[in-house]
Amino acid sequence: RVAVQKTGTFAWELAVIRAHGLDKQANLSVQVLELASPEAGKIALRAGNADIVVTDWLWVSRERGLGAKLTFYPYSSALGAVMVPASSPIQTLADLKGRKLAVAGGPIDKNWLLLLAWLKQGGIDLKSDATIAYGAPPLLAAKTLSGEMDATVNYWNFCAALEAKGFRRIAGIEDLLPKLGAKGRSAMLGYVFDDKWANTNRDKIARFIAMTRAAKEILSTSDAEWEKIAPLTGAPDAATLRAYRDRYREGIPRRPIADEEADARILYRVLAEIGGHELVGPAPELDAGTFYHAIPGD
Amino acid sequence: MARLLSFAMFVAIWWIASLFAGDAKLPPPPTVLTAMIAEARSGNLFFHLGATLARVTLAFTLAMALGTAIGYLMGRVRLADRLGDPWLILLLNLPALVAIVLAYIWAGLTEVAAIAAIAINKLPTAVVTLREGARALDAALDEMATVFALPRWSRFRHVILPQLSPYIAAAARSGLSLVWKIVLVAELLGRPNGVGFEIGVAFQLFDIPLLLAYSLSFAAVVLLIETLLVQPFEARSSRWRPRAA
Amino acid sequence: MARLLSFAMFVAIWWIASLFAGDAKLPPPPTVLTAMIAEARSGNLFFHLGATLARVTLAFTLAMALGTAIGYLMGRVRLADRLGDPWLILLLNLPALVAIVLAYIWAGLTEVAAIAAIAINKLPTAVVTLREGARALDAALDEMATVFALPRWSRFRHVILPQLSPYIAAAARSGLSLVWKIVLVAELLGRPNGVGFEIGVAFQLFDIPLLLAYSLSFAAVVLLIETLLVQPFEARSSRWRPRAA
Amino acid sequence: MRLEVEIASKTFKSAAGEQHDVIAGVAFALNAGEVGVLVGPSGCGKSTMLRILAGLDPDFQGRVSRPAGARIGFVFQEPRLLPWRSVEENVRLAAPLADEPKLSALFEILELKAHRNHFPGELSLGLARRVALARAFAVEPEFLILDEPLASLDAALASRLRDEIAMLIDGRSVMTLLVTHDVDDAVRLGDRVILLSPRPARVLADLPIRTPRGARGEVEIAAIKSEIMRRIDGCPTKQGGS
Amino acid sequence: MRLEVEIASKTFKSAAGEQHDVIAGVAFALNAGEVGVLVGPSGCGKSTMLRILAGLDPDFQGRVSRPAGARIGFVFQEPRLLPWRSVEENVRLAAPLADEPKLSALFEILELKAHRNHFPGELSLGLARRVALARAFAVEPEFLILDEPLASLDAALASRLRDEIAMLIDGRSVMTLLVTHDVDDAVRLGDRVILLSPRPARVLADLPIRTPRGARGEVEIAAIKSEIMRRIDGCPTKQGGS
Ligand SMILES: Nc1ncnc2c1ncn2[C@@H]1O[C@H](COP(=O)(O)OP(=O)(O)OP(=O)(O)O)[C@@H](O)[C@H]1O
Ligand SMILES: Nc1ncnc2c1ncn2[C@@H]1O[C@H](COP(=O)(O)OP(=O)(O)OP(=O)(O)O)[C@@H](O)[C@H]1O
Ligand SMILES: [Mg+2]
Ligand SMILES: [Mg+2]
Repeated sequence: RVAVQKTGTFAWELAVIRAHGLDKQANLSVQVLELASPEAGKIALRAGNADIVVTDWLWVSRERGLGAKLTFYPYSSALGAVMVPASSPIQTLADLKGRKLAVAGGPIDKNWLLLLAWLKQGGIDLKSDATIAYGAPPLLAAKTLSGEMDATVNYWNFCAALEAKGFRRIAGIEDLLPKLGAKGRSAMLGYVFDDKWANTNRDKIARFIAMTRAAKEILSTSDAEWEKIAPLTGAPDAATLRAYRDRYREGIPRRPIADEEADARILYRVLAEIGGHELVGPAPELDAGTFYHAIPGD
Repeated sequence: MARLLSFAMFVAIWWIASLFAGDAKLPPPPTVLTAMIAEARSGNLFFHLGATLARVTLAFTLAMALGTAIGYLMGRVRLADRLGDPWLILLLNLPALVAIVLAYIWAGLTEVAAIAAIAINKLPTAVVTLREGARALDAALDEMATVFALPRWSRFRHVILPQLSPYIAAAARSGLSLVWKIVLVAELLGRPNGVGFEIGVAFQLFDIPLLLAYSLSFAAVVLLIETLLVQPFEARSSRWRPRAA
Repeated sequence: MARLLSFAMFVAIWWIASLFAGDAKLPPPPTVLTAMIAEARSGNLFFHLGATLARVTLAFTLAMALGTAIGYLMGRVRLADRLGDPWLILLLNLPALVAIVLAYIWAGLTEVAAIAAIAINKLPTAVVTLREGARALDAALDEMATVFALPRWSRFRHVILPQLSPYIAAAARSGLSLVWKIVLVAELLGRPNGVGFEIGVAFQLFDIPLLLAYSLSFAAVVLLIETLLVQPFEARSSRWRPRAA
Repeated sequence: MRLEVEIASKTFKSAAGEQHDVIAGVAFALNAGEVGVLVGPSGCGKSTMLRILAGLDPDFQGRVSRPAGARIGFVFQEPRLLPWRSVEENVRLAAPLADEPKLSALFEILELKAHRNHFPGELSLGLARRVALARAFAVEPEFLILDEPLASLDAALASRLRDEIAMLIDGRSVMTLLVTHDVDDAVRLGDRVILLSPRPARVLADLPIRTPRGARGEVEIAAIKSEIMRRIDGCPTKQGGS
Repeated sequence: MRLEVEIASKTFKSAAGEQHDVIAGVAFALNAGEVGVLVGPSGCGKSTMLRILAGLDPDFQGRVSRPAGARIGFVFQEPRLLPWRSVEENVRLAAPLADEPKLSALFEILELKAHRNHFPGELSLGLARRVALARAFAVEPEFLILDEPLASLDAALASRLRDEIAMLIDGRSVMTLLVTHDVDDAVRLGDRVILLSPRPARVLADLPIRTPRGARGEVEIAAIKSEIMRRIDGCPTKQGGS
């Protein structure tokens, strides 16, 4: 049983899986619970209505620290980006100083925190040096589009949509990671499930991961497949769909899980420092059991 | 007649405003109508509207029935009021989000949890309104009913209910609107269908015409119920009132 | 006394329930209290509570004042009722999300937009309640006021207001709760502070104790206002009522 | 069936916090078939006493033994009709057992035939009072309580109704308590006239009238009237005023 | 200052949809300082007429010329007090100009002194009516309308109040309209007695009484009374009943 956000990328993957009968090949019966908001998945997992949801390792580690034994397997390394209108005078991240900046997801959003950490290394404290508007991602995307905001830090799918409308990408958050100590693109999003459930369903999980890999493969090689799932993405035009496709492909995690975990450990420290206790909970370090290691071939 | 006129005025104002504001800020009526028709064609509109209406009906009925009973009790019995009041204020001021999240965590992402959470959100406002109604009951008529030994049911139906009816009407109307606001949150957070679900999707896609199409469809249903059922009934049951100019 | 008892009972039930349900499903009172104290220490609690209270106060006052006036008019003047009714039903059934999103789109991510959106959400429920109140006004007292040529203000204050007061009380209590529910959505969607903002953060982290800490703090503020201000005032102004047993 | 009343005291605490003594010792008894008339100055505590006797106010010092479970017909001082029910419904609700011929007869006597379908708000005060009378009679009461039943009616109608009441009481053994300000009514209807003092109410005199109602001549009536007038000391008779 | 009334017809449409003719042609005039008394059977349309004359009901056929802007004092048939204001506040609200000595005197006359701080719900009906009287007198009306002002009061008090009303009217040139069922009151207070038919109301007789109020002897009063009784045809006098 998996819970997905109806407009999320996971839903796209599942559509491909069904279209190609991958679930039958893997001998899995996938029950999909479609939900309408990102937080709904966490509720579904907590309430026991779903076995697998997609969210980030930050939350998993925090929950482990608080006693809920969840575990994580990489799903996507796609992160947000900083977007400005094409004609904007903003050229580099440092130019964001003194601007009106729309931050999607609020002050504990990982994109935002990573950006802050990066800029801090350059001696800029954006939190006090810019006018910041927190808010819901779609609303802020629209606000940036209408010109009310100078720039936005937003989730990658909204950025892709903006890009298709001619907006300029100042920087992808994933590009900032090396400077923060990570060795590569870290997959912050992943499949999350309960330890106990995982222990009893080892085989099922392995088959599930393999199945989704196959789907990712299809999506990364076949453009025709994108035409088929176009209605799901809500992309109003071909340009947006193309942007979605490219960003999605970039985000497919291809690194060994040990590397991912090592990077996560480093980034966690960075985030813990900047986000503080509120963000990471009682644990200053990434909880040891956060990553799921039982997949053959990692 | 006046209603039709008023409705026409509404559409006109909307249209003109959308011309001034631009499509992006406020889509004009035809755009929204197109979205509505498309959704209706595909059957989506009726499916989601139906799911939401079922939830609304259940939660509303539950909350009104319980709320009326508790509110009456608190209005009549001093002790009940004293004991219940802190709970009432707490419930009144419990954010919808919190109630819904807790309900889902406890009872799972089930229909029962959703309906219970919605009913719990609406309940205290019904209680508060009915409590005022019960406090304002006429003691003289009560004495009359006692002396003439009116049976319990007859007393409720003919002496008490008519006095409470304006309060019930107020609680029902504003309560329906509250239920409707909350069902959307509940559907957003943990139901795989319903208008709230669709509005959530439309919001994620920032599809304003779709957003409006669903919102207005629901309003239209309520408007229909009001015009065809509630208002004729109200007119009948308030015949006794001296007509105002 | 009864209030204290009731409050103690609430905490006890909560505690026992949390023991049964387990920490993850319902944190026990001390955990929430700890979270509350931590937030209070850091000053966050008061900052966000203050921001929200300011918004609530403004939006509430605006909506109540306007709602009372419009509701009174619609209850007294047949034509106003006929013309206004479809608009009222539409507004009543406009989802909070839609109103807030539209307000933010039109007026920008500003304080004004937030307060206007909240007020617009609350307005129709106040109108609906006050309309019932105005319809139930006593014509006999009205005639008395006319014959004795009571000045406008005196008539309003001494003849009309006391008759409307139970309806105003009901509209205010359930209205405050509605405003509070909606301010959270407004803050969640586009304000950089306030309890709703914090609840949004807590929700993203799925930090139930923090969620409850903020919710209960607000409820506590309202409880305090009720106990110290509203209820003594109500007791005074309803002295004339024959006391119930 | 017998009513025994011994109210030692009744006080009200007003909302302003003052204590008001309303009854300061009233004792009397009434047998089935008897009509007791309470006469006393306005505000002396008559209606309060009736409410106690009907069991509506348990908060007093003393003892009242009422016929248990007796059907009560009460004509309150104000009509107390349900504004949202028609005249006919108002009567039928209180007297679900009354049949159509009975109601017709009552409406005929009380001249209410044209108003059956009216709501109370569409009645004159006199009409509303008559509806209250119809309601009390329709229940075929064993204990009839009348608080100024004939006020607000024109002289002709009042006199006709007085005769009707007398007939009704004589026909069946109804225990009746009547409050009136009209000494004439009191003497013509009562078997026992109880005179009350100003607030707090005490019994000034308890005058039995031994001649049966039907047999009282004008001379005897005038004699009892002047006796009553004399007892209400210091009070100029209405006839002698101005 | 003069009141001229010419009501051709007044009909009510009841909620049940029936048409009720209430007034079918009433015309009379009243001069300043005069007391007009309306006498008619219960439900004939008297209160309706008073409401029209006070300007509360514009929906009728005919013409009423009232003194423009005259201060009106109206004692409604029911007290119509504000339940949420004390007795004193009820009076003061209607008569903001009345000063303390004046109010004291009024409360003294009406025996309301002990009840100044009571709420209307704590009054007996007779007391509430007296408050309504106090309110109407406190405004020092130029046009005084009294709808059965002395009902529900005991005989002694009623007779004292009747004298007070007479004094008040004679003292200043108040135009007064009085509705009463008590022929005695009518003859002792009125300058002109207007007898009305049963519903729909027509004027049966318009009897002027030319002797000034103070000078009327008992004999003359009795004569006018029997004249009135005779006019109300078919009506047995109250004295002669049973
Ligand atoms: N709103 C109304 N709708 C229909 N009929 C009405 C309405 N108000 C009064 N009536 C009718 O008008 C008639 C006259 O009423 P009105 O109150 O004037 O009588 P009245 O002469 O004052 O009688 P009373 O002596 O009993 O007070 C009554 O028959 C009553 O039923
Ligand atoms: N709820 C109350 N609180 C305080 N005082 C009250 C209350 N009810 C009645 N009283 C007082 O009790 C006294 C008696 O009232 P009651 O109604 O019994 O008088 P009554 O004899 O029926 O007079 P009337 O002939 O005017 O009807 C009055 O002085 C009144 O002010
Ligand atoms: Mg009384
Ligand atoms: Mg009348």
